[in-house]
Amino acid sequence: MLSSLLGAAGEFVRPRIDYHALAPELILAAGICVVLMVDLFVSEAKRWITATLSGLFLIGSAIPVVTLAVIGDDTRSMFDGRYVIDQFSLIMKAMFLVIGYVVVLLSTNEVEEGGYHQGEYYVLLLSAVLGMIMMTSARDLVSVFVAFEFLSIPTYMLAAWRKRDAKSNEAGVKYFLLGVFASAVMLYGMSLLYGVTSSTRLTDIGAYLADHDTTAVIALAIVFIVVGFGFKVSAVPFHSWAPDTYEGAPTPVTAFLSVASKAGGFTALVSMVYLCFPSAKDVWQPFMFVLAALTMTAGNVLALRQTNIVRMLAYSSISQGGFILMPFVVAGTKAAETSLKTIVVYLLVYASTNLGVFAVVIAVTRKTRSGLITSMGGMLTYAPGLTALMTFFLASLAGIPPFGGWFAKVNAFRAVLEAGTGLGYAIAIIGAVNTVIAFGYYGNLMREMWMKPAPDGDNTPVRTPPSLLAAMGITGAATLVLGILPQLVLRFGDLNDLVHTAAGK
Amino acid sequence: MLINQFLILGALLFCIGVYGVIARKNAVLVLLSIELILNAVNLNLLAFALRDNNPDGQVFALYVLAIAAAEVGVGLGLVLLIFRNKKTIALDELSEMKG
Amino acid sequence: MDVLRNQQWLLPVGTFLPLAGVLVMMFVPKTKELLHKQIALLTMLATVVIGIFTAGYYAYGNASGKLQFFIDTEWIPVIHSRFTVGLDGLSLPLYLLSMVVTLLVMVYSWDHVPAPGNPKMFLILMLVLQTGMAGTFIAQDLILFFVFFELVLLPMYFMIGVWGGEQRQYASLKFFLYTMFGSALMLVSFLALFWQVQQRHPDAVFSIPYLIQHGGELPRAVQIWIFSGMFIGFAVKVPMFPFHTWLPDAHTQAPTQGSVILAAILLKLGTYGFIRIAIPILPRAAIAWSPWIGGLAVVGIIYGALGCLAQTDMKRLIAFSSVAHMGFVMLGIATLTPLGINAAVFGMVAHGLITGMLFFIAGSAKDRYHTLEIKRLGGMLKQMPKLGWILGFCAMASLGLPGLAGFWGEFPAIVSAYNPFSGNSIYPDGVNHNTFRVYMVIAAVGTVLAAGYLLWLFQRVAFGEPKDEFANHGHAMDGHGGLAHSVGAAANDEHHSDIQDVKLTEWIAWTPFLLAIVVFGIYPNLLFKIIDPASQVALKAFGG
Amino acid sequence: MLGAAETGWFLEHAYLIPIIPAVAFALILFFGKRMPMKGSEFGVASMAASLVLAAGTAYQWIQRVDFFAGGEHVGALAGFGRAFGLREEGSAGFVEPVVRKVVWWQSGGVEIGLGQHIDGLAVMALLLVAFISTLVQIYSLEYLRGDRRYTHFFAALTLFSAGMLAMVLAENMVQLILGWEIMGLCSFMLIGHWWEEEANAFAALKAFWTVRVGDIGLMVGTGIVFFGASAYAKSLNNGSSGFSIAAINEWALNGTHSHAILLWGSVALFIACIGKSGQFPLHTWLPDAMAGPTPVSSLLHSSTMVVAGVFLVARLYPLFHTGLDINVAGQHFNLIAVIGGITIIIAAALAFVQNDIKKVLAYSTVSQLGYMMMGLGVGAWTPAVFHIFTHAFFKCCLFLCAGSVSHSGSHHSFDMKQDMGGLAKKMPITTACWIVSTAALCGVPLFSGFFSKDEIIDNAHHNGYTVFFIIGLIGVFMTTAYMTRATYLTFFGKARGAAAGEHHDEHAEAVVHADPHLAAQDEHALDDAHDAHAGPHESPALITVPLIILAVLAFASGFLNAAAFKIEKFTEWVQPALDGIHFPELHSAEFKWANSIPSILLLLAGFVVSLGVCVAIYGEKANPVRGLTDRVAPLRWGHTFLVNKYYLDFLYEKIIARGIAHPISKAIYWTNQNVLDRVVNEAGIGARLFGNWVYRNIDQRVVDGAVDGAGAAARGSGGALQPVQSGKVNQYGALLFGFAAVGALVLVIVNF
Repeated sequence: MLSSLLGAAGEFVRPRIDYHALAPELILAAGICVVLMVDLFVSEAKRWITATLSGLFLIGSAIPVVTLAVIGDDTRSMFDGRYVIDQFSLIMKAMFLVIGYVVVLLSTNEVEEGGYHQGEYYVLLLSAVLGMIMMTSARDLVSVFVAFEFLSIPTYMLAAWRKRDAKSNEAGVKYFLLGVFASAVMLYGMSLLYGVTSSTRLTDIGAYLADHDTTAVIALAIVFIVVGFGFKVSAVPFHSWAPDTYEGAPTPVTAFLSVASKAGGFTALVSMVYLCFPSAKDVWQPFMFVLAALTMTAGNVLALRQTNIVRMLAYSSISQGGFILMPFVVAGTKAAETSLKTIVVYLLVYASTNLGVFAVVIAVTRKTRSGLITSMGGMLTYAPGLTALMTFFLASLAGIPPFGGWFAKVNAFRAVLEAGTGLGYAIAIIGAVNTVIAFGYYGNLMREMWMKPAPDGDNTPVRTPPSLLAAMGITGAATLVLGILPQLVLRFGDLNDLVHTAAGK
Repeated sequence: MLINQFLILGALLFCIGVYGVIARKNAVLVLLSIELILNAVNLNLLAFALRDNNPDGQVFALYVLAIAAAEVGVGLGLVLLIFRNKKTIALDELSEMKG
Repeated sequence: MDVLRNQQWLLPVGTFLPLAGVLVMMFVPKTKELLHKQIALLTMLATVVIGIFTAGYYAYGNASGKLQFFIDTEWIPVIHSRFTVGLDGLSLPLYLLSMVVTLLVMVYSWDHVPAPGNPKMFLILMLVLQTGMAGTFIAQDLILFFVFFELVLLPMYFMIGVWGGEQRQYASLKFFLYTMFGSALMLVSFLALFWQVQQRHPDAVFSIPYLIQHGGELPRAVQIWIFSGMFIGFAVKVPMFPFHTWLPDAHTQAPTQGSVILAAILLKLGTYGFIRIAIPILPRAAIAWSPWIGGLAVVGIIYGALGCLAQTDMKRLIAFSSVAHMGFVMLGIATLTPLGINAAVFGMVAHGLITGMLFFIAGSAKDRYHTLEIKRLGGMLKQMPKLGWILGFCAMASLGLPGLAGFWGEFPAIVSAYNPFSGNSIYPDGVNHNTFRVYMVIAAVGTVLAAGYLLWLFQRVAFGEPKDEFANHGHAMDGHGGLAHSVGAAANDEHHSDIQDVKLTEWIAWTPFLLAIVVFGIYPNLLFKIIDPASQVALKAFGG
Repeated sequence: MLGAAETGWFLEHAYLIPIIPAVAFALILFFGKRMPMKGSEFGVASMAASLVLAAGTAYQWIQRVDFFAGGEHVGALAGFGRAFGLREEGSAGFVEPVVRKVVWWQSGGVEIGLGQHIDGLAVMALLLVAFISTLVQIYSLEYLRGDRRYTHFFAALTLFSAGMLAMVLAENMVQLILGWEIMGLCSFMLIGHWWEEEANAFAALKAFWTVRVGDIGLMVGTGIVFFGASAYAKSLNNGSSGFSIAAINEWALNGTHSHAILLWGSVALFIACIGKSGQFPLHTWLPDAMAGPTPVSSLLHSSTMVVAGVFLVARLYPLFHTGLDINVAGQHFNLIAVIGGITIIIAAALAFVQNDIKKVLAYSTVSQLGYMMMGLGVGAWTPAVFHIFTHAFFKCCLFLCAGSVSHSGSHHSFDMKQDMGGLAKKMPITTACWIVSTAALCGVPLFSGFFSKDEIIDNAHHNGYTVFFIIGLIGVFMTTAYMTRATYLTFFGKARGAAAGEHHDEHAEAVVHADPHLAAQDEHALDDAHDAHAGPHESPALITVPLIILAVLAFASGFLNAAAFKIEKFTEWVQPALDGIHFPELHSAEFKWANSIPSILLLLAGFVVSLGVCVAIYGEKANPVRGLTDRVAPLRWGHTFLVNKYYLDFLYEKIIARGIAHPISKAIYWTNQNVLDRVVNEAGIGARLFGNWVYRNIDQRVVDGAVDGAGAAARGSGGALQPVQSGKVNQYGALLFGFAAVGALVLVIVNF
């Protein structure tokens, strides 16, 4: 019967494949295999090679991204528009690759000293990244779904990477079960959507929804889909896994989760909202509003109470996610373009800043061996450099100039104000209040570092390994540049094509 | 037309699955319930594909099957891990981290 | 203009040079404390030299009404914000003041690094602070202004929180949350203002001159709402009456250097914001608000003075006096007359010098007595004639004695309150002069109270015999004490006791302050001539 | 276009007169200690220099007046484009004052000059101040020799004179305020010269504060007048602003203004004068100011500080004249006259109950100032100004005599009852000078006081101010009476205490406490060439010479304007043109001996009565009069009432000052800390913070409280949310799907 269908589908034509456009994915895929092989053949002592290799491959696959950006002619679409390389996807690809690279840097010592299975670790890391960069180009329910699982499944395993550690296992299992559940729900939504529009290509679906008015089924489908991605971006109330998983997982993995897979989720959400069902805005805009409001508020409020630093950061990243959701609330209005740009900017800023924070935390915990916020006391005396850096990052998260955060926040407010809709103003006010609340816990951390003595009175300086230094360098620089000269980064990235499709053209 | 029956069955499976996820304390059972949901999805996809016979739905279903397999693999692995460390796979034992 | 363009580099360099120093210091291990002090000092010296050049190339006379060294380049087109900087008569004095004060504070820090040491971080923070302050004064773009305005926040937060007194953590956090709250509102009103303008002019930008051109077009109600946002933002910084409660704590807890910078520069950011942004851009709102601003100002004057009378701690008393003095500044601003605004700017500078100096004295006294409780002090003139007389001098200056700088901030402000809005010929919104005449009298009463608490302080601290606990150490009067010692020769006889008179570094750091107080007092035109044209321009919106 | 005859170098450069001492002040400050004479030479030299300049100025001014007195200057005047006032009998025509100035500062279109406004009044005051200051400085060379803060003293004294001089020739109100306040500052430093003593420090503060209270009026008044007059001043377009004195005066007279402004302006300014000139009810600081060294008292109370107020009224007379309706028919009262009159009486009454000789003189000063004010109030401008002139000499002389007495006669004590009496024999010169000056003060005919004071009284009568005429007469009686008492106690009768050369220790102690001066100069007390242990004796030349000079002037200065003998030089030189344009048209009384009879009689009466009483009370043999005030209740009450200075000090210090300083400010501060701060904290930082802060005022917790408090409301919800984060997978799942279901349901229903 399948054959009959295939027959019905008509003669099979070999699709044209633009290898230049696919190069990043291909290189990364190759990288995965290579790392796997190398891992098999080098001795335990030489396993660090795998880290280096994966780093190299990440950079390598960034090269075509750059070339593509430089050539930067019109968008390249393949498989009759199911897989598209446009400005948006290029920026996001670049970002994911850099994130991946930084995470490798973060992991090097951790994994090496932890004596984990390095090879597999990096393989999984790479494949997760691969899933992400696929996600940026996926323009079809199927490819979106595949990419989504591709970036999720490895992280399930990474979360539970510390095998002997019950917490780590717990983290893994929770993340896994809920993740799968969420994606199952999402799938159900997708299936309904496919059923209604009888196509899996996002643009087709968009076109269909633009012509027909939304029915209950569509609403149901959309909600389920949003729920699936909402889980990925740990939007309240789908966030419940995040704190536990972040706390339990190895810190580098946490960094990866809190930045990369969140960004992955947002990428998917963007392509969904802007391509798939932009015209059903009266369904998802209120829904997004509720999510955004809940997320930023609950995240802040809960973060205020945390004593464990990673957990605190988990909640902080949740509330940051709320701010990233903010522009979605007005994505269907005249501020569509602005809000899309805002989302991208915010993701960039957030990625660099948050990775930086984790880098510092890793560096310090190497000395203190404690996850408590109070253990950061006295840093000013024994690690002034780290303190200053951490202060930068926290300031950026709190939105204090001249570090990236302020620009992202100002943009977000600008977007929602520009829309001038009731929801827009409402979310703006909620956001403003939260900005001030947020300083509560960021400031608390700063206070610990600057004004408190070391709890154990041990002031031996921290020895920061080069890889971590590199990571801090990259993130720090990015944060500062984004804050002082955002234009450098924002020059490219004219995202109109995406938006115009959104407008139904 | 007969598509409704498929859809209703799918919805039923979906509900059962969700119920299972929420109610079952045993990790494996939860995993199975999730599989039920996935099957509900497949059922839908196939039904729709059959309705207006285009292959997308079927391809989609194939992918779902494949990935579901992978998920189950990972899932069982994790469950084993838990069992090795805690000698139990009851989910409500897994609340070391909260708040 | 072309002549001016040639020196455009002066402003950015003068502003960002300290950061270069920071960069260098970051790579010097913190154990090399002396080296750090040298680097920091050199950096500030260089900065001040740049500042002097700026003052040199600055075109005085009526030219100081328009922006000079004007730079306007692309910065963040995405949000229509440009890197626009410029200097005019309103900003020049404060711009230079910030540089000089920071330099002198550095000199003072040479042998006064407060516990827990770590001069590296301390000085770095100070340099960053300097950049923030200078930047705020030259910024001619709302977003740029906001960035610099906020840049000041963290360093001061840490300066208070790390090197401060007993309750430093509480004070620093209070300072931070207050200002944060204020600037959040400020930012929102900036954005709102921008959108309002953009709806009328699609090509709107955040540049202040542009907004001054078009802000007046906004309907009155809108203006009033936006103004209220800015009002709170700036009023917290000033601080004006109901928002002042962070100030005494911050001042009291901050290290001497911190207090000096706070008093001398940071408080001015708020008042400057009023003159530079709020009033010219939103003239109608300014008129509608001015009676309230004036009211709060005079309340602040009386309130601060009474607060001072209740203090038992010298530093806290000085801190409270700031509330009163800034009240005069705000009163001058509220009158919306050139006379009043000149008085306000002059008052800012004068208050910066005088109160800064008073905080220096308080700090040094604390070094010697290890307490500032007024009732434990006494007879300072006997033990430390120089310090004592400098205190007297500053007290006199602070209570607005003619011939010293303080007077020119207070007296014209009071006078101008007799008929406010004299320039206003455009907006016929109702204005009640009698309100301001009442303010005028209240403010005048404030001067008496000022004399009250300052002289009372002086009497209790300097006159009489030293208290027993300190009487034994320190040198007994050596036949010739008195005024002749006060300002006089830096002949600095060493007494081998913990209570010794003014030290060399202190002389170096203080003499410029004292000189400036006298010079500006005797020839106020030095400042007025610079400020006047600019304030005329600032009030153009009223057709004055 | 004025020729050499009309102006001259001195007139043109009168501004140097205050500058010289100001420079000297700086010199003393920086090099004083290095100089052989500890800097005093600068002071004396500078004052002498100013005196010379002042004399030159006066001379050229007289020339100028004579020139204008002639008729041929009309053409010259035409240059000024001024209408020419009608000429009163005995008064010169309008003499253009020499106004020169440089721009001091301009702000908001206002241009303030710094310069000189030289007219008769200014010249007179300049000469007076320079002269008295010089004498006082010479006197101080001896009087303060070896004092601990000798240099400091001269520095302050010189600056003080500079301030007064600057005020006198002020071209505009701002400059006037400048001089005015500098005087305030110096009086603070001089009165508190011996600040080791709590009392002195407090007296200094009191003086400064009281004057400062008056200054409220000065600032407000200046502001009002400024805005009133600026329009007119601009119209003059001779660069004068609403602050210029000339402009203000003409504006006040030209009637183009609402009377209200004038009224408020003059009232406000007059308050300042009340404070400065120690008029009722702000006179209380004056007696306390005696805590300063005697030369200071004499300088302050004869010619400088305290007459500043009177001077201001005289200076802006047109303003006050119009503003307060002086000389308007049917107006028998006006603020100035009333205040002046009250002051005369209450001060004189207080003088009776003083034991401290300087306090007696202080109150006498107050009451004489009352005369001057009253004179101005009743429209007797010239007599009032003339009284400033004469009063300066005899009052200064009296103070210096008192100083001389305490210096050499009573072992640094000023207590007439304790340490004086019978000094006439031991200190002949001092006594003589004292008596001459006293005669002048009481207004004995032919003595200077007679010519000035009686003119005032006479004019009060002539201008229809009958009440004040009577008050003036009563004043004469009282003045004579209390001066007689003082004279008797000090120089006659039986020698007591130090005057009798007693020096048993406890007494010495008592003295030390009575007079900090001694306490201050302990280290030199021994090698003091003529120290009091040698018993009472005449003072050295440095003291007596000034005394003699002053005494002579106290007698002779009256003849500058002895209406009795048709000598009216003073009027001619000092009085401006009464043309109604630059100065109100005043009508002064014709002098008749007949009119002065009542005052002469009262004078005699006062002398006789007082002498009688004194002999009765303080004389050797007991008699019923003695101790009367203890026996008769009403008298006792009156006595205590006077001793307590009408309880005014009690009102000011105990009730008002202490009231503000303590309860009110405490209350405010409490509000600040506990109400305002609380509100803001709660609004901004949350209730939690405040609770922690007040109840457990520990840093640590406070800050935590603050941080947590940042979401005080949030905390609640946070707590509510926490159970949700139970760590149970199933619940997480339930939450997830539950929300999805609800959301879906809502949206589905919406979209059906």
